[in-house]
Amino acid sequence: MIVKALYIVLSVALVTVWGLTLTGIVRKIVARVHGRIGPPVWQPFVDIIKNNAKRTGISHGVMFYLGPVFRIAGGMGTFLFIPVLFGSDMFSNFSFAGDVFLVMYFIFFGQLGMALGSGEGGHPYSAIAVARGLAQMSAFEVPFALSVISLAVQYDTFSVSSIVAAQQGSIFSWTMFTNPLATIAAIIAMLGMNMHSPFDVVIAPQEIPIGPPTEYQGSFLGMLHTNRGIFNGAKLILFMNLYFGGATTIPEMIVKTFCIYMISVFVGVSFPRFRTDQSIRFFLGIPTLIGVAAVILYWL
Amino acid sequence: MEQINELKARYSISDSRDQRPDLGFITVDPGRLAALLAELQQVRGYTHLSFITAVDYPETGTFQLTYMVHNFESAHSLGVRTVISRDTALMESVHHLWKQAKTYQRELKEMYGIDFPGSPGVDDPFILEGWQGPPPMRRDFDTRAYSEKTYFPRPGRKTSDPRRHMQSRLYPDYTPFEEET
Amino acid sequence: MHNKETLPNLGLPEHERDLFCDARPRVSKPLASYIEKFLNWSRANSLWILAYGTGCGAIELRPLFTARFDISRYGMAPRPTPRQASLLMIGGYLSVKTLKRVIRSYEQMQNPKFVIGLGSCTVNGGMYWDSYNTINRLDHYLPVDVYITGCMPRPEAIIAGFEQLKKRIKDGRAEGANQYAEQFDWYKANQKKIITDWNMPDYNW
Amino acid sequence: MKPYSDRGKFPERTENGNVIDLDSGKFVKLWQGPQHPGVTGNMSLEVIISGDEVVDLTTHVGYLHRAFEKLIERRLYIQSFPLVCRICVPEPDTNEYGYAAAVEELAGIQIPEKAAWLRTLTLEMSRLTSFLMWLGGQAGAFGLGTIPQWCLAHRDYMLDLFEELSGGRVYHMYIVPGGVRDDLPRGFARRLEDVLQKIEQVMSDIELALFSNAVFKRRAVGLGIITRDMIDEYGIVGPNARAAGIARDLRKDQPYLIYDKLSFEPVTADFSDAYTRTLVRYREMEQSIDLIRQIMAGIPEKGAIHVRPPNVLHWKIPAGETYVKAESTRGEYGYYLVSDGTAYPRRVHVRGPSYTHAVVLLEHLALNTNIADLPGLMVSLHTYPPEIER
Repeated sequence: MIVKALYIVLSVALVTVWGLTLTGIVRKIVARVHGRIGPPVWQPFVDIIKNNAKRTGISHGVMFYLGPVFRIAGGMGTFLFIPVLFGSDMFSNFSFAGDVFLVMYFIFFGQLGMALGSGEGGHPYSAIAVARGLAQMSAFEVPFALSVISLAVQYDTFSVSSIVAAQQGSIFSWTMFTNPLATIAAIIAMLGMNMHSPFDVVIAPQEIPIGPPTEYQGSFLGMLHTNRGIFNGAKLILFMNLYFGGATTIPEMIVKTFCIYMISVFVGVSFPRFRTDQSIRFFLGIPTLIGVAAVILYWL
Repeated sequence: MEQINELKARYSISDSRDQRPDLGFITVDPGRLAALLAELQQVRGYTHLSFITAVDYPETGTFQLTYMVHNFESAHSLGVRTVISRDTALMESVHHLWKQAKTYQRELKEMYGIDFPGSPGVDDPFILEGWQGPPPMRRDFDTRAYSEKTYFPRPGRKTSDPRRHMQSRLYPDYTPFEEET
Repeated sequence: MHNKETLPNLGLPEHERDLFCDARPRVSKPLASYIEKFLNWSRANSLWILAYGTGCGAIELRPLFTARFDISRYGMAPRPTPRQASLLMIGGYLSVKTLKRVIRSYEQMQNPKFVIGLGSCTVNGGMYWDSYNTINRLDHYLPVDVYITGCMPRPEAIIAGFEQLKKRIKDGRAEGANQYAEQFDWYKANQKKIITDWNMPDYNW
Repeated sequence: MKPYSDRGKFPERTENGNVIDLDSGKFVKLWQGPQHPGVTGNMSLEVIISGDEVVDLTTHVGYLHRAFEKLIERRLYIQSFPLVCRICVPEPDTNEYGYAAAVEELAGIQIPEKAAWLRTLTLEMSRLTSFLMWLGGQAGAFGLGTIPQWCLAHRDYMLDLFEELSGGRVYHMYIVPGGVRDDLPRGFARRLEDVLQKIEQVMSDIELALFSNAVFKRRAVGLGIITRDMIDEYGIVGPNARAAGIARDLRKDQPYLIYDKLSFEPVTADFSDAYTRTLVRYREMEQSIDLIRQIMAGIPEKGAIHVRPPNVLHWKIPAGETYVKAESTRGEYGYYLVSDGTAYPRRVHVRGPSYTHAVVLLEHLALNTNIADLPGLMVSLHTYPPEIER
């Protein structure tokens, strides 16, 4: 039991550091696209230290405190039920049969908690952003859920570990090749999930400055930033497990999650953002149809 | 400009002058101004209002209002001037002719204290906020004295009138000349 | 009714007074020196600038944020909300109307916070020294850490100013927020002298 | 989308706007700005929204009021030159030209041929500079962060040229009464051509990345439509009007300086929405590059660049009044100068196109738009607050 707890701590530390480093690397890459040098790779860590070093902070009530807590709980929850490395006892976390559903629930849990917390912040921009975020979230959940259902039908299991196990062998047994339609639907949903353009209207700094966390400062913000590392890492690992054959070693995990994240980043730097209504129409259009097709194809 | 000559008698235009081939100025009674502008806009093709502004003449106790209208067909601008009294600064509003006129009138009310009854929102503060002094663009308002009294001037700033400065540099023994204004 | 600890908030209407905080700003003591040194290092290397272009100085901030001068190299980034920002750049002259908003933005920032005055007009009024609507000395209204002179200061000068500010932060001298709390009454009196329609709380947290 | 006045839950529009009951819980009042990254310059919008839809908008200006017109009345004619260029920061040369030309007209000074060419050159260069920044802003307002970076970096090359020409990056004070301050530096033409080629290159990238971008089209097409009958009613000028198909360009209609010797046609389109306005301004950038090349080809090699005005410290301008206008990036930009025969101007009024674009026009166009489109709409009108309040 104690060994398991130590393993969990180790694996959370790994994903936090990797998630934040990935953020730093991405900033650097985006800066290169812009023609800039960009911030140092370790900048996210400095930012977190700086935010926690603020001497004063203001609160707007209990829910305001709990918002970041929910958020980080959502991030941790997502992460803790995903096996990071296939076949590794150390990085298997709490994976069990049926964890796909728990993970999907946790992905949205954090956002709901954040919605309550930032709503109590009382800033009108937070409220607008929360409305936008929840609307957009329920839209991109549809293709993602359809895609996961298609996988469940395909592999006849609800366990991430089993899905990964079924993809072992050659590269052509990855879901990416065995079920391309589900993969496409999920990747499009991931664009929405990662909040890069064109689906970043929730945090659009030109319209509603920074969105839900408008009122959060100091250590609250530090917590949200830490969560960004964990949650990003967790989501990417989930996608890697479900569609890209999982990973058996840490370097493989790093390379795969990096490549998956790059899809979001490259789409992000080359598109402006959709309005909320436009992005909802987008998600409920072709991606949903692709998802439905993926489900039907494997049902038959 | 022959168009203007037709209007001369009807609107008792007292003074008309060509500054450039594409720019003329006319002066009209305040009472006839709105009617003249309406005719210029709707019949004579002066459809574009460039600006409305005021010039302060405290010596004669008057404001000169200038309405610059432009005719795109003949590429001719016409400055329609009118003179109103400084004490009872009142003028007819032309916000029904051009949408942007109400903004200019709001500014004139705030900066010169010229009232345009009926103009929408003319009493709302436009640029200044919490201003308690006289209308600041009037010439008898001394901005420098106000600034020095209010805004903690940093000591050590040397301000020299350029003419006095050059004079003291070039002709140190010369007695300063009288201030020309 | 009010004692030394609370603020009267006389500018607010009676029924709104209990909606707003009436606490005075507090002085936050720095921690033990070695911890503070580390924290100051992190503060100096992660300066988030409040994206409030208050004057024509804002025009030179854009080349700074973008590819030509790229201050993100130094860990700086624009931040759209005052809650999260730590550096307020005053981009030149401040009209009375803007000063009111600037004070509000400044007070919403969290300690430690820094102020850079950009351009000669923040130092002594500069070109607008005799204008009835622009302030002459910024340091009478807000604690200024670094002044960068020029009209406009070049981006290189602004980067040099940032370096100066970083040095001050690392040395532990950039305690503007504490100074503001200590001399709160003096700053408030100066602010209220020119903002005659004070219709906000005396201190906006 | 149905106009809100047709919907049952909203009261009828009245003469003085809409009756909006903020206590009904159906509306939210938002302040956008002045501390808001999406608002151009330092101004603020008082927005009332219902859901995501703007039902009322009021513009508040005055945050940048420095009382230029008052200060100019206190300065000698020559002392005002450093002041006027600060009215419009991205494009100061139009101000310098307008003021200088007004002073020269009243004083009866004819500027030499070469000075006119050099003035036109700086005007076109500053037009290109200003448009580059604007194009970045337009893309940035819709969330495409890459293009502002490219645009601003290339704008800086132009600023380097300005620095070489005049010594100042942002404020040039190159145009002075009687001509211009200095001749072109040696090798300037070659360096200018290099920069123009760089800008052309980045512009072709931008054309690909922006104008054929599906998301940008979805956002910008149909946003903030200006119809033809609004043009005179609201006093719309410049690219905003030209995008609606009205070929009004002061450089063509009332040629000043040497614009009559250059060959160009006003850029027009037939439907003024945010997308077309972007396109029109993009074409005007190309036109500007072309004009700069024409000027560099035609500029006289030799000749005076400056006629000496009388001692500027005792310079009394004969009484009179005039209005000089020039086509800035936003449209008609003019200086109305009244002289009473003394050494100080009696009155200078600055007419900036944003005076109408950012106040009455924006207030009208913003109705029934989505709150997310507001920054994009505002940038697409190319508003610039300092010329409203001066």
